[in-house]
Amino acid sequence: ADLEEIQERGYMEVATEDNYAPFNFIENGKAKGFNADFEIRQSILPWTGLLAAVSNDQYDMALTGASVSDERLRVFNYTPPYASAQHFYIKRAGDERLQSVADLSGKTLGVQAGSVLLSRLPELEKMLEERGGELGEVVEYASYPEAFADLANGRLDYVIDSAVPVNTLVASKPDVFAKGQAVSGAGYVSWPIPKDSPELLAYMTDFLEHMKETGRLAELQKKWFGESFPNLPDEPLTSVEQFHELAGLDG
Amino acid sequence: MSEANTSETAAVSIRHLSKSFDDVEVLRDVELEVKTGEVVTIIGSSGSGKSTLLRCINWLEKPDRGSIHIAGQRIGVHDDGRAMPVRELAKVRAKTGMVFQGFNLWPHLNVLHNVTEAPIHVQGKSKREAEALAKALLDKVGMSHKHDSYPNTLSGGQKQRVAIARALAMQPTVMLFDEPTSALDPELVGEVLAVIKDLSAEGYTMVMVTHEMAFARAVSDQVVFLEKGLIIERADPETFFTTPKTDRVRKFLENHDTPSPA
Amino acid sequence: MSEANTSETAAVSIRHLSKSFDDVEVLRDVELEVKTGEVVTIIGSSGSGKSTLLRCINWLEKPDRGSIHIAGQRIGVHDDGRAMPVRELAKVRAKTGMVFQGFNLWPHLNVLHNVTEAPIHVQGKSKREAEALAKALLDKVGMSHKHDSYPNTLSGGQKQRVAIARALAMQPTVMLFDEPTSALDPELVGEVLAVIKDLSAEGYTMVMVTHEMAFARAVSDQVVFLEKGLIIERADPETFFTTPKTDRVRKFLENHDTPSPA
Amino acid sequence: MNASAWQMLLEGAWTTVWISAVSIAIGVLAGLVIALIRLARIPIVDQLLVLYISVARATPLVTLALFIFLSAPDLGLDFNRSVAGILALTLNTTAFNAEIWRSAFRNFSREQREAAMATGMTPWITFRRIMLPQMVITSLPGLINEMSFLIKGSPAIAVIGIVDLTRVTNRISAVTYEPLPPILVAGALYMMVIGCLIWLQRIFERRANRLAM
Amino acid sequence: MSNWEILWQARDEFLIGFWRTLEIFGLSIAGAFLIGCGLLYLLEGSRKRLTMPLRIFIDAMRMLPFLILVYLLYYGLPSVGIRLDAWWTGVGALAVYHGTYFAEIFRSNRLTFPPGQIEAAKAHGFTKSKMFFRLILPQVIMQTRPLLGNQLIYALKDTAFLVIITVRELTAVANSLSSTYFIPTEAFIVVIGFYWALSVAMEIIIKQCGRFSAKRGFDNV
Ligand SMILES: Nc1ncnc2c1ncn2[C@@H]1O[C@H](COP(=O)(O)OP(=O)(O)OP(=O)(O)O)[C@@H](O)[C@H]1O
Ligand SMILES: Nc1ncnc2c1ncn2[C@@H]1O[C@H](COP(=O)(O)OP(=O)(O)OP(=O)(O)O)[C@@H](O)[C@H]1O
Ligand SMILES: [Mg+2]
Ligand SMILES: [Mg+2]
Repeated sequence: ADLEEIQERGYMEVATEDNYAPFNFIENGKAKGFNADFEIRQSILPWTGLLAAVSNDQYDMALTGASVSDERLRVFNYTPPYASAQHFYIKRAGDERLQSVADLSGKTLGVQAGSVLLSRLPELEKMLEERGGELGEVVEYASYPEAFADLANGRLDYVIDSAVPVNTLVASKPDVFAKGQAVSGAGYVSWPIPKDSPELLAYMTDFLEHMKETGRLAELQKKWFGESFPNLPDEPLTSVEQFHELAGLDG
Repeated sequence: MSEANTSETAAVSIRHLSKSFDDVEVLRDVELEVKTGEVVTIIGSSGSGKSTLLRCINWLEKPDRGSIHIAGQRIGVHDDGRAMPVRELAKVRAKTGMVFQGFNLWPHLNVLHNVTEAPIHVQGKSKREAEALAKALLDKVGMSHKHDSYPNTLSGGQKQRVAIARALAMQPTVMLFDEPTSALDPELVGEVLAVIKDLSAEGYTMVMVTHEMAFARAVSDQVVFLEKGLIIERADPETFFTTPKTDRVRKFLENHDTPSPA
Repeated sequence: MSEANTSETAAVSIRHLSKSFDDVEVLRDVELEVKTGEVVTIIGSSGSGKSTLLRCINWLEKPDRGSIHIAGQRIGVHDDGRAMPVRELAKVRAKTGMVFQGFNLWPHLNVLHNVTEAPIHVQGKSKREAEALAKALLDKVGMSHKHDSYPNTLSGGQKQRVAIARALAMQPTVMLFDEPTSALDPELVGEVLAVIKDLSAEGYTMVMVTHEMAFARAVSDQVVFLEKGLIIERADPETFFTTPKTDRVRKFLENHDTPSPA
Repeated sequence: MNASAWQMLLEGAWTTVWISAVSIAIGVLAGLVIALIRLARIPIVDQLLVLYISVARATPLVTLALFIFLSAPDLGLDFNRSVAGILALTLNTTAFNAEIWRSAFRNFSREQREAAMATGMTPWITFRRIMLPQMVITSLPGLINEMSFLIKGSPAIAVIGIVDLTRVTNRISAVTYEPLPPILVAGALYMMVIGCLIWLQRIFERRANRLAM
Repeated sequence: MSNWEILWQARDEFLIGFWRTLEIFGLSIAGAFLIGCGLLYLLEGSRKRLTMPLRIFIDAMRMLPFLILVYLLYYGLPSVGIRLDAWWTGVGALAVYHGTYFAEIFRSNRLTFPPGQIEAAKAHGFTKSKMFFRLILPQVIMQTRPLLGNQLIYALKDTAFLVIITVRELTAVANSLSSTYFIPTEAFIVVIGFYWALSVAMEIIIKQCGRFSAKRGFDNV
């Protein structure tokens, strides 16, 4: 629904997740995380159905750590990014075989099914080919906790996830996991809003602008992501071309 | 209407009854009149249509042609050819009590409730009244000591006696028995026949299919012989068993009196 | 060992047989000797232990005491008291052919396969051999035209005749019949009794429980009367049926010759 | 796992239980009604029901739940997610239950029904007093089996955001990165709930002996 | 590009997913059937010492959700040093899980088996195994046909849970397509179509088998 309707209703219905730390998760029974500090009526949905539900107008927007991708831009506009989604690999702590991206050649990789990370694997593939290697077997998981479990027990050699969750994971289990190097170009995390709500997009863009100016955004980023991302674009993302240009894709 | 007149005096009056299954005529133009208090036995070889005739009487089987009156009231269809609505049919049916070869007690109810079920839920009797009647009837068939047993714990003869009490509990105009003893062990046959004999002595109107010739001879007022759906002989038992008119009956009786190897 | 000697000549030799169910003694010290070619009929009232005795002979029921030899070979236990291993027991059992009251045909096999099943899978006969034998036996019982029908399409009399052929197919030393006709309609009894009569004429050894007195009289060489697990009378049929020694048998025969209401 | 994790697990178990219970209750009754309607063999209606039963049985629950939740607005319906979840479970279980009831109808002894008619019972009284009490006992093993499948399949409704027992384990492991302990606890809780059903079935099995004549 | 066009372009993935579902389903129900028969044989006339643990095992399986069983096998066993391959874990778990269900279905039917037939077999000198394989098993299978049909449908639907252990079967393909392009409605309509076709095929086969047993009077349908 567009802004007018929302104002009439008096509240905004947003969809959010419950198991994607540190963007959204449940701790001690309460919704926590970066996004939860806004006061908005929210519904928690699993990732599988979340974007679909927003695209079907079940919700006004997805208040979640959604990475920007070509496919999603088909249906959604994005507010200006609030976090980087550059992709990193994670390995077992103490796995000496993996020192750099080149060592990933031929190793088994775990990634979430249907995620942006999967769709940007060609970048890693290119990097490996440039170094004379090749992409190993790719195993797709329904969600990340299982992928991490398999990394820990040795079924996988590495898992790819975006910067923010990687930081959180490694911080909470430093003796099990270790952060590797970047395996993609720039990426962004922001909130998707259906393409048929341009006014809502403008409204949310203003809102984020305001947050940035007051320094509140940086505060929240620091609190939840461990770093503030000062170099993110300021305009909303509305087309594939714009995204590619910003992220330096298409070389 | 002469038809209505005769049936008013009779407990059961069957006219021009015909019935086919898949083009096979099982009953052909059967006529039978059972007076109040009379015991009629139907005999005949297997497949001759005895069960079908009995089941037509209470409309478990729908005849193709003909009419059946029970205590003067027509069953199944109205005189103008309209089919009877189910409620009305159920009411006429309740005037007949049927006892089956396989007992067909309701296994989820105990003996007492098997007997009171229909009086309470069909006739709308009070529970107390129905139970008093049921106990009296169970006493009559010698089963009152088993009133709270479930059917699966009874012997065949006991089951059949409960089934008789159940049919009697509706206080029917006429009792119908379809080979009530043929599923019983030889030694249990006696107890059931004794109960039926008592009923005949008390003046109940009964129509019975049986293979027990000696018994048929002892209790019947009228014996009817069915062959391929036709009544080929009817007589009082004395005449029937001693001087049958047709060869067919003579042969049948020979086979049945002393079962012997072919 | 006199015991072994006598049993060698007899088809079945039963010595000091006793059997209890839950402290009730159902068979007490029963002795019975069946010579080759002999027909022995066991009669008695319901619950007297007839079926139990028959079922002990092929060890479907395990007796508490006593011994049973079939064609000279002991069944169930070895002489030194060791229980027989199942495979060996199955071999001795195969020397008896049993026909049950309820037919117990195997419903998933057609008539021919019911008869060939045991010869092929127990005796290890070739399929061709077993089928030739089966066809001959089905012919003998008048069922060869139905060889590819399934049991559910047969009448009771036909089922029982197939069951007899099935038992004969094992070419047993002795045939055991447990009330083979009591589950049949009166009109089907004849055809089964005719088959059994033929078998007796051909010299088969048979032990039979039956309620058909006239038949027992016609085919038996020896009649045995059981009462509460005891053999209280045994004689040739002529003597047994005309001049019974005990009152009990006399009363029993009166009840059974003409079934009448109690 | 800390105390709050346990509390979340118990709350999840409660959600699973009440949503399943409501769906089971509706599904058993609706199945019976459908079985009854199918007995009447009303032309088109019968074919439609056959189609429904066949499709509903084959459709995985996840698919059905998402489908209902996402397409409800298109149809102008406004479901809250519990209703959508219950609807998905009910649509699925009703189809199975309808088949169970129908086979109970078809296997019901014709003789007993005739005995009832012969005493003058109308078809409705016969159904209510004679058939239904026995059908409940004979179909119970099948119905309980289906109930246990419903409970076991209920994690599927998490996809529309219902926080059931399985979803809670995901939530816990997303923070602890240790999926195993909550899964073990959840497994035990499921076994307890379904164990109760199986125990119930055993009790009824004893009563069923009475019907074996 | 319309949603349907996206799906059409992904048709190869769908077919591969469908084929994998078929493979898993076929192998695992064949296994489940054998396990069911095996359990029935072990339960047949054995001593309590053997039947008790078997009954407990069967009941435990019936109480445990399949999803959790798979999860424990795949993610739980590595913690005790056993690492199974995803595909075989899936097939094995399905086979054992539904095998116990088959066993339970067979067992409850076996309880109502007419004792007379067993006696007749004994009287004809059958040994236990001959009796089981020639007489009991064929009849038990014919009589439980409708229940087995239901169980097959449950098993088919359980294959979808294998997504969780990274088996790329039909549902996994649809999930991944729908979360990449968020076109759940269309993707799932296709999936429902595939599953439905499979279960209709099964229903038809089961019905055909019904003729076989109806001839023997096992079925009054
Ligand atoms: N529902 C039915 N459908 C088709 N044919 C039937 C049906 N009921 C009975 N028949 C046929 O009608 C004929 C008469 O059957 P009926 O049961 O009346 O015989 P019966 O005289 O009672 O025989 P029995 O002494 O064996 O009980 C038989 O040939 C039978 O096969
Ligand atoms: N398996 C059993 N367990 C307990 N008691 C039994 C068992 N089998 C038979 N009996 C009892 O043993 C007695 C003899 O039974 P049996 O079947 O040998 O009698 P029968 O002479 O064959 O009677 P009928 O003519 O009724 O067949 C009966 O009292 C019966 O209740
Ligand atoms: Mg009849
Ligand atoms: Mg007996």
